[in-house]
Amino acid sequence: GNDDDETTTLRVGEVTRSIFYAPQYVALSQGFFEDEGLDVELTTTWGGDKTMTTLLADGIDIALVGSETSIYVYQQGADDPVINFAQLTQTDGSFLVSREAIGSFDWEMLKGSTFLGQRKGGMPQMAGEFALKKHGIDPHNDMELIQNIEFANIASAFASGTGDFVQLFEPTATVFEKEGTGHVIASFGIESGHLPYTVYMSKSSFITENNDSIQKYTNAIHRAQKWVETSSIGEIKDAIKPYFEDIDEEIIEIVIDRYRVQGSYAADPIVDVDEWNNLLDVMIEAGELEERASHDILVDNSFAENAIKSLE
Amino acid sequence: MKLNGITHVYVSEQQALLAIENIDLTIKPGEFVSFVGPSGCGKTTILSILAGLIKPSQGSVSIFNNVISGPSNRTGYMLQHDYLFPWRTILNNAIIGLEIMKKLDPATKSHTKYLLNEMGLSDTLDLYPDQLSGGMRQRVALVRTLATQPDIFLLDEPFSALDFQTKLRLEDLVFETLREHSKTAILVTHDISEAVAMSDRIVILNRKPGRIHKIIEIPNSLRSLLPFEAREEKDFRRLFHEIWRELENIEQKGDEFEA
Amino acid sequence: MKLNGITHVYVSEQQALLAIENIDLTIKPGEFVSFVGPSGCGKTTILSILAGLIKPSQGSVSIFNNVISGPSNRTGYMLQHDYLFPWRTILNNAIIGLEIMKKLDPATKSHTKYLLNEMGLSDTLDLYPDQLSGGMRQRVALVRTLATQPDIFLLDEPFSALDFQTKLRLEDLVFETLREHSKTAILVTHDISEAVAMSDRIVILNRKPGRIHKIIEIPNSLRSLLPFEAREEKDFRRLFHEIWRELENIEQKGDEFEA
Amino acid sequence: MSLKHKDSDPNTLVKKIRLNFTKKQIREKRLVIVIQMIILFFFIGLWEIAGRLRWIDVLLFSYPSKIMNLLYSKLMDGSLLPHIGTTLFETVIGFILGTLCGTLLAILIWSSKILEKILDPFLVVLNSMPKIALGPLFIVGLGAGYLSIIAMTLAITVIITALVVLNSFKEIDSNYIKVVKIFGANKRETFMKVILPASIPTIVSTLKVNVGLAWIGSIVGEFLVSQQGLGYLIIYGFQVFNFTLVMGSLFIIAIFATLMYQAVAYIELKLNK
Amino acid sequence: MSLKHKDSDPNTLVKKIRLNFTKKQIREKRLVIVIQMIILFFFIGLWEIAGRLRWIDVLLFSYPSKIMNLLYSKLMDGSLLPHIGTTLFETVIGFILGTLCGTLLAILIWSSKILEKILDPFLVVLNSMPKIALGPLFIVGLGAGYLSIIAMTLAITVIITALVVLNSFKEIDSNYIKVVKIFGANKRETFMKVILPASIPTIVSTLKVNVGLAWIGSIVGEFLVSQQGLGYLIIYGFQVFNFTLVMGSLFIIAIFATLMYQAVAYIELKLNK
Ligand SMILES: Nc1ncnc2c1ncn2[C@@H]1O[C@H](COP(=O)(O)OP(=O)(O)OP(=O)(O)O)[C@@H](O)[C@H]1O
Ligand SMILES: Nc1ncnc2c1ncn2[C@@H]1O[C@H](COP(=O)(O)OP(=O)(O)OP(=O)(O)O)[C@@H](O)[C@H]1O
Ligand SMILES: [Mg+2]
Ligand SMILES: [Mg+2]
Repeated sequence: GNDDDETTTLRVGEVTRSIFYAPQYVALSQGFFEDEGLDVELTTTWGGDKTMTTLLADGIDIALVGSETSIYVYQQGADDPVINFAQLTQTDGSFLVSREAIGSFDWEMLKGSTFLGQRKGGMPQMAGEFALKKHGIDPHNDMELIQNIEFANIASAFASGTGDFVQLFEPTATVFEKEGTGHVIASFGIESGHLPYTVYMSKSSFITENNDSIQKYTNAIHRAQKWVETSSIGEIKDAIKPYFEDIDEEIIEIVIDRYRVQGSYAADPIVDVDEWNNLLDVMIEAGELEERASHDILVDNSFAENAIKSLE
Repeated sequence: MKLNGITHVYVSEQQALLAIENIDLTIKPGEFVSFVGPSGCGKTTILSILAGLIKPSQGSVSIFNNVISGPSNRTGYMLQHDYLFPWRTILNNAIIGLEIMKKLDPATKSHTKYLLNEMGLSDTLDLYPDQLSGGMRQRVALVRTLATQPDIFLLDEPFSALDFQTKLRLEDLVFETLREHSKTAILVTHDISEAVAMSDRIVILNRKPGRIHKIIEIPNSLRSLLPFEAREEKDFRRLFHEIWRELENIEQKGDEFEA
Repeated sequence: MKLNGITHVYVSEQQALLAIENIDLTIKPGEFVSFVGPSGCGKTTILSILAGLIKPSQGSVSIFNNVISGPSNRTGYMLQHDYLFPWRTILNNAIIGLEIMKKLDPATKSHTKYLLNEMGLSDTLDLYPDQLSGGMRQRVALVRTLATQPDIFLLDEPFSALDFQTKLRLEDLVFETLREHSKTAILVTHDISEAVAMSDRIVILNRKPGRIHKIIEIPNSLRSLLPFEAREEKDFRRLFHEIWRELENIEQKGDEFEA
Repeated sequence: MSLKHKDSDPNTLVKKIRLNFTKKQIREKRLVIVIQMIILFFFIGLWEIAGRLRWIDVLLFSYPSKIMNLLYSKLMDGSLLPHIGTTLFETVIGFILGTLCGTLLAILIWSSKILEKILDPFLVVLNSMPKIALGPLFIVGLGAGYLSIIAMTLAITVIITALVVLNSFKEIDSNYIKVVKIFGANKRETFMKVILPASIPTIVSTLKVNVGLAWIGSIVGEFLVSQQGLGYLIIYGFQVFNFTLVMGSLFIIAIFATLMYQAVAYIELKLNK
Repeated sequence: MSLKHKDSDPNTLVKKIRLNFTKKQIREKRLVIVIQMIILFFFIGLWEIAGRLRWIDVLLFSYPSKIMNLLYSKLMDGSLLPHIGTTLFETVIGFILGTLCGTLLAILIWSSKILEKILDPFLVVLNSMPKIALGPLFIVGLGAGYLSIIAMTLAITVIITALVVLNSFKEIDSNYIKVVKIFGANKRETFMKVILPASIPTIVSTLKVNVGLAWIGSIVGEFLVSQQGLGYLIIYGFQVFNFTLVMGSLFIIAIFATLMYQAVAYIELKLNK
């Protein structure tokens, strides 16, 4: 336990820098962490693998990354499992973008097309294929699936002429739409349903030893979630702008709006059992999971519940 | 072969250096002329100009009344070291001149083999240069020059890298070969005895810039002898000392000049 | 200095080579002994053994009755080329021996400067080796050897890289310097005239493996003269030819042996 | 060491010395190999023990027997060989092309003094540029396939090859060139008869550096775009947090890179024989 | 060219020839610079026009004036300099450490023939290993900060430096070593008085190669883990699909890598003066 006047430093690693994580930047810029007596050092550890590696190697205390990585780690037999304690986003964050403008979209149109998907083993790929299968499309037989390109280069590949359809994150999807390079026709976030998509997690041992700090951290996050829910798009944009200097303000607003409308930002930090099971389904469907990892073991909702209570 | 007032200036970004100045000389066919002089007086420069490798800054060289403008088939130039190509066999080294002049045919090739044989190198045709001793390599370089059958030989300290015995033996060999085919030869050397023993005329060069200091005629008594024999003559001693003194004079003048 | 039945075998992965065999020789203090012999007969090997750089496979060397086991302060070895360090000034090159022997102090340093001055190098102390001519560099190497004041000098073809004039002048200089301080000297050379002009005794080596072929005493008439003067004597010619013939014999035997 | 007694027959002596030397050589070689084995086994053993006893985080570091098991099972089910084949193919092609193009570029530049002067600053900039950052441009330009990976390998090797080879062209003793000039050789003949053969050793020793660079190129290329190959296995291994797979792939890369290096070293030895 | 008439005074002649030569030199230098400028402007101009007229996809390729604008505004608002500073710091530190450690390793290996024989195969394997693939392992060992980035730079430079420097140690004419041995120098003295000073030129020219490698190391390191630096800007630029930022960062890297290379070339020139 820490005294209330003392500030505790927490090292946080985010998997990437994205408007998808708007509440986190809100918490930082609005001083919610400071109010809790926390000093948060944010590092971008590009990619889920590197983020999780850094967490396991004690390079950071808390990781913001997809829950699937904690399952992979558990599956490999971790002695000190990584525990999910606060959810930040609850849907997939990618969109289906087509090269040609399509009046009324039907998933059947994907059949026989060339589809530029995300790389194997990652959450975007699993969620994407899950959505396709839900619509009766076998991604490996009904279309030509290209999934050999690294995350950061998929957009370039599509822009330079590869594929009829592509699975893209923001802000690229909006930029493409604005430039006429592509057209957003569906959201994988909506299709995949609720998932523990990006979640704060930490090593079990760290949580045990730093109960207090984790609680404070979750409190600040939840406060930011509420703030995002109730503020205007413009206010949110102004709050996160320092973290996205190189994106047009207009695009930031469109993206925030799009994510908020489809309910990507989690309303509270709780990782529901249903959401968890949905994630397991997606992973099993993708063939990346050997046995179901129990919600009891890898999720600790107690901090989230306390945070909700304290805000009420 | 006629040298008309040859002057050469080496220019580089840092400086311009007057290497040789106003060299006038006529060399008769079949004559053997040596150049001696202190280091850096421009001997190699003169040979390079005669070979057509360098264009003189002023003046011209004519061979059989034709002004030269580049390397000529009639001139053979033997460099100071052997510079055999290590990746070619002895035979292939010897025929490289023929190859480049596009004169390689069975006749010239067998002639080259004959020359190598004459030099006692018949066993080495398929060996590589690094398997030969220094003296053998020098002989191969000589054959390389002979193979294209030039009329004029330019020899730049051809024996300086050899040990004493080999050197004397090769001197005799070269001397005989040239006399036999009555070729013209121009020899550059640091070794006064070599110059006296081999030449018909010796040109002593002054240093910085190289100018003709004196030309010494070798008496017939020495000319006709093989170099090794010539060394035994009284005239040889006399000439040796004459040239030695001239060179000492030049050196001292040079030293004063520099100081 | 005494050489007791020295035999040396060079071994490598490919072969074992008997370089010299059973060399017995006693050299008196103050004596000047030359080694001549065909290339590869083991002259450098003998010097390296005398310098303590190589341990002979068999036999031993004793200096003033002490068997040597490594480089000694009393021996100075002047290598074939000058091997001055290009990154050191002339003065720093000259004092490196003192530096390593930890004998560098104002006295020895000023002595070295005095030696450089004697050799006419006083203007070059702060220059670098590549600013000097070959002859000057050779003189610096000589000072480097002299500076540590050894009693025995080992000289491996010290003049072979020089042009004729410089060579004769340096020969005289070295000869005088050694005689003045009555040092012992062992000279290796390819140049018969050099050996005859400078030595008290000449050891002719046989080749493959190097064995003592013959030892020739130089008459007193020549010994006392400077090398340059000695060359003018009748005895000189005679000895030159005697040694020349011995070497020719060795060469021919060698050739037959190889064929 | 000097032998004490005098041997009357020099041949016996030479033989004895030779024998001694050979014995010493063999003893030394054995010692070296033994120490190498000890180091290797110590390292592997320590790693194995540390892994099994959980001194290190097995998740991150895996351990040798686990890695070997994985590789063995992947080898048996046939899923490993295609990956090795793909990467080897890309590396070898990129390596050969890089060396070839670099040499050709060097020849081009050598052919004209003024061209050399003009290109010099551009080459310096290109050379000091971290080519890895250009990867995405290749994907845009060449599509998401082998071509991009090979282009990456090429980009990494070609400029440095050109610079080193050009340098070797320029360092050739001008007297060798004189030899053929005297016979009237033109620029092309001079190049074919002197410059090129004289530079072969340098070109081959550049190959040795290029082996390493080609592997970097193909692995990084596979990081960017691939669905097969050892680089892909590494990145996939990271993705699903299977560090055993990562270590196994690194192990295979080390083996093949070493083999390739030794092959080039062998060629070099043959040429310098 | 030969002059037709005979000049009586050689000094006038020398001066005239020198003047002609200098004039020709200056003319040539001017020509070279003009052609370089033409190439540069043609390339930049074409890119600019192609971008403005949408011949190329501006989203992917951006164009020069856009890049310059971005860099200028970032420079003015002070957000660019910290990135440059960070990367420069990492690169320079990695570069210096790599060269230093490589040289020290070479000294260590040189100090013992048997050590050299023992380490030889390990060095070959390490050298041909694509160090880039080891990135994540550094994070494990050194955490997600400067240390990992510098370690990456080190890993890339250190082995090759050690090999090249060791080779230069071994190539020193043994006669130089003899010179000091004659005076009774021991191994340490031999090293300090001969081996090290004689190898300085090789070590400096290795630096030139290391400049390029150090930039690769720091940029790749920043790709793995960073919150500041030019490598971060590149990967962030990809993330937010701002290729103008990517190109701008590459441009700055090219400038600084070239400057660093030129600085080393200058040191080399000074040492070989
Ligand atoms: N390519 C060149 N560029 C500039 N200066 C040169 C060049 N070649 C020779 N020199 C200079 O011209 C002068 C004469 O040189 P040259 O080589 O003709 O002398 P040399 O008489 O052959 O000397 P040595 O006897 O030492 O061979 C020297 O001062 C030399 O420094
Ligand atoms: N380090 C060595 N390893 C193996 N063999 C050697 C070594 N040094 C010399 N030799 C061989 O020993 C023999 C004698 O060599 P050494 O250098 O003593 O001859 P040299 O009389 O000095 O010859 P030169 O007159 O050419 O200098 C030669 O056959 C040579 O090849
Ligand atoms: Mg010359
Ligand atoms: Mg010798």
